Amino acid sequence: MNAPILLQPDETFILNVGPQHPATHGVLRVKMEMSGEYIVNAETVIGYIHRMHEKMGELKTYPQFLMNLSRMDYLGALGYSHCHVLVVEKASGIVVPERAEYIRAIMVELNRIASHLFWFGAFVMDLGGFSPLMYALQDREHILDMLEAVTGSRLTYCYFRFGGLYNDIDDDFIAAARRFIPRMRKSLKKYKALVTGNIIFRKRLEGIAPLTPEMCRKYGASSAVARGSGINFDVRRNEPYSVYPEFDFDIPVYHECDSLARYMVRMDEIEQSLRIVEQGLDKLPGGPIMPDKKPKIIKPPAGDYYQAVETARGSFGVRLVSDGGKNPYRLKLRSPTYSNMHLFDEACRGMMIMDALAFMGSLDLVIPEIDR
Amino acid sequence: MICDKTKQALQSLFPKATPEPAESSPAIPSSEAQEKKAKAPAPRQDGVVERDYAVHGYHLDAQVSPDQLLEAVSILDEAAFFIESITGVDWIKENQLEVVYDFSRYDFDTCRVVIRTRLDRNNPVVPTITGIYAGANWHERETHDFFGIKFEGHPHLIPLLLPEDADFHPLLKDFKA
Amino acid sequence: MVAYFTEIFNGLLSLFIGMGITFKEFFKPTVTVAYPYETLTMCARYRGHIELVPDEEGNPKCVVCGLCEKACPSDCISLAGEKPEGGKKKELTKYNLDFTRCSLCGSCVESCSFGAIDFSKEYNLASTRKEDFIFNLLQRLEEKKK
Amino acid sequence: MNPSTIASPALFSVDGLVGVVFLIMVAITLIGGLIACNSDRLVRSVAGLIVCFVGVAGIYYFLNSPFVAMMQILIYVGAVAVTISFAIMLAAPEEKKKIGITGPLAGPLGFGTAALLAGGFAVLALQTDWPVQAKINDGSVKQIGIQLLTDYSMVFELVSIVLLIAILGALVIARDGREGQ
Amino acid sequence: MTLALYNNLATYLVIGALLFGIGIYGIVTRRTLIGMLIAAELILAGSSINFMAFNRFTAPDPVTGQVFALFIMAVAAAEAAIGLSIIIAVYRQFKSIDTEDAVQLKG
Amino acid sequence: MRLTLINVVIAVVAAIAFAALNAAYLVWAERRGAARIQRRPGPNINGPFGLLQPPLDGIKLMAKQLTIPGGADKAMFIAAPILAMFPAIMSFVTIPFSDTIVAKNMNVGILMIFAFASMGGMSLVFAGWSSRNKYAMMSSVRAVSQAVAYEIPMLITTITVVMITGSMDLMEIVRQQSGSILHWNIFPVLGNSHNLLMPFSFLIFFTCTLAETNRAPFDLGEAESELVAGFHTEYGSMGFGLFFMGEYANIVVGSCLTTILFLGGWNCPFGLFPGVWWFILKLYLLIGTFIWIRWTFPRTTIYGLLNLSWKILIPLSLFNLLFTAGLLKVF
Amino acid sequence: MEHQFTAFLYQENILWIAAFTLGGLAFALGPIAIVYLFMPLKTRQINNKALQFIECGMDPIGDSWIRYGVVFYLYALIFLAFDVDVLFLFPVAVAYNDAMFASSIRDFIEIVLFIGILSLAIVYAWIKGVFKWERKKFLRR
Amino acid sequence: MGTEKIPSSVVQFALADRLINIGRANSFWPLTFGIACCAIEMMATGCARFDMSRFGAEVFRPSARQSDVMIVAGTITKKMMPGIKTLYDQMPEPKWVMALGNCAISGGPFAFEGQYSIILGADQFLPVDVYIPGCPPRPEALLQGIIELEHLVSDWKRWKNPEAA
Repeated sequence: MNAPILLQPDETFILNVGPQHPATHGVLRVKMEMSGEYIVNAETVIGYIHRMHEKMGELKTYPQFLMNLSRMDYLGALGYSHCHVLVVEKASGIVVPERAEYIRAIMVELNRIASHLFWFGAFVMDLGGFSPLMYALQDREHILDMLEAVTGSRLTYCYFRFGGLYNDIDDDFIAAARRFIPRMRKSLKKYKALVTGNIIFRKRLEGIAPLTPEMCRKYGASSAVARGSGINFDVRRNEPYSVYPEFDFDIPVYHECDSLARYMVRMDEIEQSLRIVEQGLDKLPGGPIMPDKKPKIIKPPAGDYYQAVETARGSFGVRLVSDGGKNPYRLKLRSPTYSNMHLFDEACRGMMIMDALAFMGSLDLVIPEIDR
Repeated sequence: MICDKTKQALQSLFPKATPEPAESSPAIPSSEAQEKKAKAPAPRQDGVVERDYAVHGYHLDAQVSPDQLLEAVSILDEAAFFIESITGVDWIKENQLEVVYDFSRYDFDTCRVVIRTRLDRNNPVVPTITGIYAGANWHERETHDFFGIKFEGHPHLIPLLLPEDADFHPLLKDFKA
Repeated sequence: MVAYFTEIFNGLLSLFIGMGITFKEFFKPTVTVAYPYETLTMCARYRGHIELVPDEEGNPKCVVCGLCEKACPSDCISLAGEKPEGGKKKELTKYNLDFTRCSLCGSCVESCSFGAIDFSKEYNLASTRKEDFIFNLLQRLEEKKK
Repeated sequence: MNPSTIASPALFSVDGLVGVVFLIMVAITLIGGLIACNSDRLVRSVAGLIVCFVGVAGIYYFLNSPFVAMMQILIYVGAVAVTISFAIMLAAPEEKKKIGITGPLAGPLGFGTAALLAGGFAVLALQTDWPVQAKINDGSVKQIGIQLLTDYSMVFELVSIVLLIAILGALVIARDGREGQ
Repeated sequence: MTLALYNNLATYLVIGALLFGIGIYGIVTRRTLIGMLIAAELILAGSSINFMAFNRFTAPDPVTGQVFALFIMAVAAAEAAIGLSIIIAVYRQFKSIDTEDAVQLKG
Repeated sequence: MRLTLINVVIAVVAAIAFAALNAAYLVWAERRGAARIQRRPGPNINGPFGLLQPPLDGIKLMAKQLTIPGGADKAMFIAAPILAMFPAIMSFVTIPFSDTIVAKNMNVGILMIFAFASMGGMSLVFAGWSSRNKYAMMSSVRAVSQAVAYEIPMLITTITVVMITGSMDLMEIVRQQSGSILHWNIFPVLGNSHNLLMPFSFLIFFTCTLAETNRAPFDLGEAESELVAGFHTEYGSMGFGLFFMGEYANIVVGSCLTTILFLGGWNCPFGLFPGVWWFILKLYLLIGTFIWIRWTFPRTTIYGLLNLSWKILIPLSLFNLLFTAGLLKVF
Repeated sequence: MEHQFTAFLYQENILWIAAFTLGGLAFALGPIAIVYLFMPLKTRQINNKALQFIECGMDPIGDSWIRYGVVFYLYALIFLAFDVDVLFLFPVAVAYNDAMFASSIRDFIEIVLFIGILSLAIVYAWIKGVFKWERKKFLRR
Repeated sequence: MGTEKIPSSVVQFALADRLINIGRANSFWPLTFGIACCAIEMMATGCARFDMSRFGAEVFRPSARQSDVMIVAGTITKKMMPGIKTLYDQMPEPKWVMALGNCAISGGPFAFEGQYSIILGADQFLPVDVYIPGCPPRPEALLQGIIELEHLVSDWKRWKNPEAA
């Protein structure tokens, strides 16, 4: 390739994309400096749904904060709750029964599938295809029904407790999950034929918005954004937590670095999550779901603690600074999309607006999770 | 493996070779040690400490002074660390603000490094690391929003999460809405 | 040149495959639950707003310990009780739920060791007045008793 | 062909209505032309141009050649106007002032020149007695095609060459600035 | 009389002359190059009408005039293509398509 | 048909009614069809099968405020939707529905329809420009360059058909396709009037019709995920309604043209019922395909779309034209 | 053979077209007129921004009537010439199958020449990379 | 609230008004505007399981000029408020506002002492017509909300409440 020709842009204009824009999946705003169809410069403005979870964390007791995590990322809520309970358990030395951990893993993986399904639908809708969204949401409804039967809510679960779970799963759930797995596999085949193979779809994504591994590192990208750029990074593997070491699953990695690679990673992850659910159901041990002895009031000893988990959107981390009191002294929520979205400004420079918004879709954004 | 290397590299920042504080030796993973620490809130010395991963969730904990920060971060950059997050903690009793930088690695040689630096609460200024990690941009802006910490040399230090005309810093402990 | 025509051919083929799939979907039955005519049954653990649980006589089981009020992260619950003269237990005189602030986390139900509150199965609330959702649970219980 | 010898048809006869339509077409043409030359905004000028050319197409229809009329619309409205509006968006969305090079006198001067020329032509047209000859064919589209392939084949090929050169020239000129940078 | 105008050669010639006049007026008064181009198109249309009018009323072979008109259209299109790209080139050079600006900057 | 006032009025009213009903009920069909593809019922509670939904929508749109943004070019803002609508209705003047049902057959029928369509194309420029909205502006530029790009392969394919038929008269074109089903232009039969590549011609023409009418997957002008609502971003109420109806009327015109050029118009292989019903059947099958395609595919990119035209459709259709010309000489 | 051309031949056609134009205009204008009769006259507003241009809820930055670097301009240029070219093929196509040319291949050669010259424009544009869309590298400012 | 607040038109007579209101009530076109969790349930309502389109209300319009109903689905922050006001202004009459979810009604769980960034409910600055509580509300609740709004607009009690399941 020749050395890139640096262009002095023609007269530019500033285009607001968002906050009320169909492509931004919420109240994200990108101020784009455009030269015709090309983006000269983009500045992402966030904070339109900044609700100050971290301040709430400081003002509320540990159990009271549980409900906030699921409002952060309403699509893959359980993964976030998982991280929070893990860090508090680690800090206060609570031992979780094995059954509870297995159930947690199963639920998180189901939630991950639901999240990826929604992303899949929304992403294809960004590209202008409507029906896949409907199909994906039909499959998602099955998961939501299962999760609702156990947790009582459809989106914003408040299911994990420090030390265990709110309530146990029953045979109905297991039967439903077992029924669900082959159905989902069949659906995946359908999506593959309908969307993945589609020439229009591929043309829109192939080679678009390349992200180098170096760039991912500088911005701290995770999830499919990193894995689509050839970085084999998944917290479930790199820093195993919970019962993930017990499961046999693959981390899909693609080296193309383009939007299609990110898409493929997520689609493959659905299959891997199905495998985890399958194994989890097979290996599910009996026993209690709450530990026998658990402090009545959670008061982790002073110090600071960090826990990262792999949520549907990437490596989510909670830094808990405790002063030994009932409330956390400081609760930092490291959200993966925050880093992934940050990439956008630099990466979309010089792209056409259509490609840039397809790229934005491939980042899998959940805005309240960025803004917290 | 990489942890040791990084530790050595970071330790080279402290020529005085400060001894590791005894109370946080990794051999004592119990929470009692922590409570002791809480009771004796002597401000920690600058230096590198190895932590128990199983308890704290990270391997290395380096406290540096603000002017050592860039050097420390460059060491991590060369060792192919990626930036996880930047945040602050308001130690109002000690009249200090702490800036905490989290770093981790993409490969399986896991090593989480925390770099912290303590600033005067009345004049919190710290050099920016956006020159090394472009991704620190938003994190620093966010920290500026919440704590009012000024990152010297930051290209665009305006409120990110808060409204554009915000002049308050909500995560300070003495903040009142 | 060959690549040019293969691409056209494969592209067309993929388009026809896609159309085949939507064609098949066209003839599948709908999955819709036509809401006002038919409704889904809420699962046993469904969390609606909370409701006081009556004992056998239809009186509230609540002993006015106030744990739910304390456990609530968003201050939705306000309750009061007083000891009737001669009575041993406190009796509930007021139990207000500000449902508009509730996050359905279930802390209150969990914290209640008397089983005095439970989730209702009301899932389709909507009104033109905000005040409709500040429930006087005690009154609701009495209405139910009738 | 003296105009005064032609009797005016009744308004609600076929001929009369056709006459009305003709007058409308003429009006459209002239109004469109005036808009094209007088409006402050260039896009409005293009709109005027379109209106004018639709009128001209109507006049062509009255001149017994629907084919040329449709070509007029297709070429001018469908292609030339589109390209002009692109050029406007590329170069000058708004024209600030109208009066040009020669300052304030340009308006009256231009008008004078134009009126003189138009008037002269009109008088010329009205006063000349044009000879009439018998038609040798029906002037249909097929006839045009046949003649383009036989008598006017040079024209046919030349059109192709002229337009090819136009495209090449336009591409070279329009891309010039781009490649240099 | 007025309703029968369409059967009269002179009518068309006068319309052609009027369009021509409007075009001339436009070229003189227009300030921008694009405006002038538009006016030029009007002049071409005026002359085209003349050809077509003679074609209908006087020419022995009614194809000739039509071919002429078509040829004028082709040339007009070519003119527009070249003219507009020149205008864009001028714009690139002077950041304006104002005739005055272009003249001044050159001189 | 004798030219009487009654005839003209009946024809005009019929054309308007046809266009309006189609526009209204194609929306309904689209919503129901899309719903079926997505396994849901679609609008079904207003009237039987939701048939009252379009009039209700129409009533709502007519009683909704039509705001003209301040600073917009008011005259052209209003003119643009009108310009989008009426050329489509004008096209019906020469479309033959059967050998008797035609307003006025004209010897340059095809060109006339193309000419009116190109007038409709300009409405997008005016809508975008007069709205003075950035999305609208970008969208109109896109939509126009798209319409422009696909006009060429469409014309070339039409020329192929005209070459075979030797006429631009729509009725004549249909008449030449009468006889067995194999005489339809779409089928590749060697002989004086057909050629091997006709199915491809049909595909090219159909693709171009999709693109010309701004339908998915070529609906870049209204690409919701980028440009909000495209060139009609600022149009509410009936302004938007006219654009919408114009779009559907154009679909009908385009499908009529496809039917006439390739599918044998009112010709029927079996002759069970009068030809006009065959025409209608073919027409709605085509429109159904439009809807089907829309709800199956994602949107293309603007450059993919332009390149599809310039790199694939135009070369292929030019080749096709030459091939046809050659074949006509050979046979 | 007497050829009618001097008299106006298309009286019926022009009337039909005029009638349909009128009908179309009426159909397009009618709803707009109705809207003005039935629409609410005032708008409830909070910020007094009802007439502002839509830009996703934010205030627009800068005017919209600015110079767009229209990337499609080159396509429009090629189109302009190409379209005119193609239109010339119409009369030729109509005449092509005429009995007059049945025994000669002159017309075929002419069409081949015409299309060949025409195609050169595409070939040139293709080679010159007009159809190539690449990510641009802009100077940072 | 509701219908009587719609500004009047040039032509008014009772029958037309009634017809128009029925038309309006059966073709609510919502603005594509999701803020938080409730927006996901809003999308779920539009999708096959619950299918808002049966009421003719599935036409999500991305442009404020073409929409009738603004569904405020999520927490309104102080940073977002001017934007929502602008969007409301830009919607042409007649227009309605639905507050979907607890956050849009009263700030919901995010209303706490020390909260500085959110507005306690959409009705602080918008004339809200229908409130739908829940966190997030089930899709049925949104359908019920649309039914309520239909009642409000058309004054025609077309739907009875379904039996509580």
